[in-house]
Amino acid sequence: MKGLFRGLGVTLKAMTSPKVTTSYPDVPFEMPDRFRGIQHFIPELCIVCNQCARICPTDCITLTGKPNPDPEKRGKVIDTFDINFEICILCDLCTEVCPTEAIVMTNHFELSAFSRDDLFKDAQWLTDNNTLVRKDNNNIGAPAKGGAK
Amino acid sequence: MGAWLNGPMTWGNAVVIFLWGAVFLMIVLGFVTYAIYFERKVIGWMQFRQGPNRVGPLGLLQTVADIFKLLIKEDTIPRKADRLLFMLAPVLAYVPAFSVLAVIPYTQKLYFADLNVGLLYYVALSGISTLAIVLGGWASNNKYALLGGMRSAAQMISYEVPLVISVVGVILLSGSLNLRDIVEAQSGGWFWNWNFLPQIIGFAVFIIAAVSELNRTPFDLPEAESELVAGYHVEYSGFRFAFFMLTEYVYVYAIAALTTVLFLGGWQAPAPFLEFVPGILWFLLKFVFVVFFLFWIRATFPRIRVDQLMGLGWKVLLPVSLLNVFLTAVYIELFIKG
Amino acid sequence: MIRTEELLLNVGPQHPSTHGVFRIVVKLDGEVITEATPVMGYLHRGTEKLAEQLNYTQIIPYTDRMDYVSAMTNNYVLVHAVETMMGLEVPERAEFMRLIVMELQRVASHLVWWGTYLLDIGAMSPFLYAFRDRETIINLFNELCGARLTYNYMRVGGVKWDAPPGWIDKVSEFIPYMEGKLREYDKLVSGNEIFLARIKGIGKYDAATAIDYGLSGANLRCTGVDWDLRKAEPYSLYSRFEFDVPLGQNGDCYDRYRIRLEEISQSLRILKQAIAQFPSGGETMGKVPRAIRPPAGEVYTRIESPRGEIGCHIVSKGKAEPYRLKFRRPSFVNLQILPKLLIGETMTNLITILGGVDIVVGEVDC
Amino acid sequence: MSEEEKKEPQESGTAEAGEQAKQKTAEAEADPEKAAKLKAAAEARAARAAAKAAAEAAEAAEASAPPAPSPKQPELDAAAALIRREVADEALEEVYINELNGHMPTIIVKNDYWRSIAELLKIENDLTYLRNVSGVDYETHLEVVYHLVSLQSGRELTVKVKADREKPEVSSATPVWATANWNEREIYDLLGIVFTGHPDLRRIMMPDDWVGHPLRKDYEPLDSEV
Repeated sequence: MKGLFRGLGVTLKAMTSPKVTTSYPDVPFEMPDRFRGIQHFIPELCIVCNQCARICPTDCITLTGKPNPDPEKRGKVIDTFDINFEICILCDLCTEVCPTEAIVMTNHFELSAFSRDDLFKDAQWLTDNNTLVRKDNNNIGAPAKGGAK
Repeated sequence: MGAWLNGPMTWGNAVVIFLWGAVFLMIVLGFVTYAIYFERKVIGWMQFRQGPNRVGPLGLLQTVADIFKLLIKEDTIPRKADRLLFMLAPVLAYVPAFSVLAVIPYTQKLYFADLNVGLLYYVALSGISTLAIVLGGWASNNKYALLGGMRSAAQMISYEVPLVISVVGVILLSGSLNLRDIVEAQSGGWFWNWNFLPQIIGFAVFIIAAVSELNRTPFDLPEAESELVAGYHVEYSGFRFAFFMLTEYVYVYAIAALTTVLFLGGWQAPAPFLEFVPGILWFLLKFVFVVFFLFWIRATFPRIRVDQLMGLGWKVLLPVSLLNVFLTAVYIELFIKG
Repeated sequence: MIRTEELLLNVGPQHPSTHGVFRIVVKLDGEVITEATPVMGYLHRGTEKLAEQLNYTQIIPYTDRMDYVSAMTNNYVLVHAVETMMGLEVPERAEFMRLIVMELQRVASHLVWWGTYLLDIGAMSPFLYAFRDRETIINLFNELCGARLTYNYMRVGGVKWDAPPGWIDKVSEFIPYMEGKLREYDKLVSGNEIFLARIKGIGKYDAATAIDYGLSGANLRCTGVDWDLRKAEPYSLYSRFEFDVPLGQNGDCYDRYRIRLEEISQSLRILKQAIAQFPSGGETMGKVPRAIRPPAGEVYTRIESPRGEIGCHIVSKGKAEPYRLKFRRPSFVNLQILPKLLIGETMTNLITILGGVDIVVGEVDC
Repeated sequence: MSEEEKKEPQESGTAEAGEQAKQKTAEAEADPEKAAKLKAAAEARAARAAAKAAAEAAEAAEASAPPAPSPKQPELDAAAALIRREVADEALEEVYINELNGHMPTIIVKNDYWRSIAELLKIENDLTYLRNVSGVDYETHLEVVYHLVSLQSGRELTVKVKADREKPEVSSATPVWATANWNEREIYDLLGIVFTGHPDLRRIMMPDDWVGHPLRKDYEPLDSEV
């Protein structure tokens, strides 16, 4: 019988102790800086090297580049950049291999939508998602600066 | 209340009594709603969380919302179910639960029925609910419900017996089955001449058997979520399911009131100098304490296994309650009659 | 003579206490089980087939989703396999980070098991207590690698992130807090006579059957067999820390329960020593060739996950993708003893034994 | 040359092209600086070439010297000798040490002797713990790999059994180690290797009416879009 009463004592003490639950929908749940939320895309930095599309385990990034409009610069500029958030698992490999940190994670994680095609985010939407951007981006997978040896 | 009952049964009296009945039904429904809310809050606090606080101020309308949801929800009847029995089971469960409350005296003057076989009436009627649970389990044509129904039949029967015998000690002491007389017998100022001290064994057996009678943890075998998914009311939905929940909580009301009356001295004050406080407040205080104790157990204890349940019922509680009756008889013979 | 007929009952795949999408078809005679055949494959995502087209960095997020309750140990077994194949040298600091993170993961995984096991047996509160304490560990992981459950934290040759400032102190603060909470759990439940009556002497088997059925983890050690890969075949830095391996005597649910709780305090002990010897400097990523191509050949590495021995068998043909990748999943192997244990048990014991084996269906179906 | 390498030079080409373009515009005042940069690049290239040459020389030397005998070699020879003596001389197809895996002793056995070898290993060498069974599809043939370990001595052994692709047939190890039961059922389900003597060989992962064995290399997926 002693074990039963000791158990009752613990729950009674718990009744008066401070609560631990958060009221999430009313009070926003703030995530630490390194949290892997929805990506934020910066078109100017992108050099269309296709690394992110190739490293993505679920192939959910589709991007197309177009030749650079002003004549004297060479290389490509990004034209369309889409992430299909139906299958994106937010694994942060794309930001890891991006040499110019054109794609960065933010702290947002609310992704629920009423229809599937809302989850197909285009470059414009990703660029606007610029609040709570992650600062401590460590892209160890990217080739060292100044081109690969 | 007594005047109308003893008076001639004219049409006027009948309407008044019916109205009193309706008012009491409202009070009981009010109790049930706020017992569910209070239970969820208390168990929440014991688990470091808030408990319902979104619907209405402080979550007070939470249970009202639940009941409203159950009302407007479509209550389906499984195609192959036995329609008549399926519909009869919830009614058969709720009617005895509510009719049993007629017998409980609240204060000297406030009581509904003054039966001289009050306790016997209570025990007899509460047996019918077991029937309803088995009926519900069988009629919903679902394996899990059948298993739940079987288990609850075994549990109820094996705990009805020690419940009744543990109360025999109290009857011997107070000399009558009428609940008002039992409370009268416990008067005498101090709380130690309430029944729970001289009848401590009977009180312990009564509490255990009562918790098992209510199908509450640690004896909630019939609707054991983890094994039988939801026990006998797995196929019920909508208002029929509400009836089963109503039955459970009306029985919590009945058992708590019965414990207060039988063992904790009804409206008696614990000490003579506290006599000025009206009886109804003491009744409510003890009543709320017993209800809180039931919620407290539910938050802490795991579930007992079926065979252990049977073993405890027959091999432990029954002999102990018989011993208690024997001891009370010896005590009365030696000290009071001698 | 009354002709009784056996009742065929489907426990699962959608059932509150089968820890995921797992189904047991049970033949019942009254309440006694005469025959139990588990049915699985509802959560089979074909990770091994997918892995054949992904290079090693891309497989790591898939390993998180196998045993989703202890993702770190899955990451480690894959990364460890590739490192042994390529003979890579992992820097000291990265190895320390891996060890701290794996031991924290063991504590978190055992807490999930403890909470759900008590819930299966009927007590509602312990589940909330366990998840309240696990939340501190989850927040630590969230600060470290940005996710609460699927960490994707380890890379071939090291770890992705170094500990943020102040993280190590938070871990060392967590240890005494958790030890206090363990005592509270004991007071709440371990002495509870109803609980002890529910798990003592249930699901018993002896050492020979355990070895024959290839059980591992607490399921093996509860029969007294001293086989913990951290001690028997030390990997990472486990040989530097001293901790003891709890053993049971009679191989029933109660021993498994006690061993897992004891393992939590042992993990806390390892964490204390690891933080004491934590190197101040050093980088977290070893020298890794640009494209990871393990030499042609075959390797089988295994580590001690909270559920038992998790192994990773890689056959490589020198290309960036594995030719064949097979995971030895402890939950899948530990589950084989279930049908044998369930004969003659009642329905309620089925849930107690299944909870005692501690399976995660994501790992069973892989 | 895999697609990646083709990618890099072209990509580093663009990065270098970017640099040269910058240099061209800053041509006028940066003459000495450009010369210095060219000289530095030349030196770096020379240093790299020298390092590569030295590495090749070291490798050549090491390959020619006989590989040091692995610590587990005597263990392997003892096991092989035991099997040749007890079971049959030609039972073992191949016996070698797998250096990659911490010098794991590995033997490849013929299928018809496999059951007796299994019983022998379990009793004589005390290899009571079958730790892992994996099926591998080598396109030319199928193969089942058994990893064994002895809990007392900690000694390990890997046993491989080959089976041809059309009618894969391997005698089951379930009577010897009960843990092989589900592992072999999974291999049967995903690779299609029939295990003779297995108590109930049914599919374990796939639905029972599934056609084909998904882990085979030549298995075309149901919906090709995956």
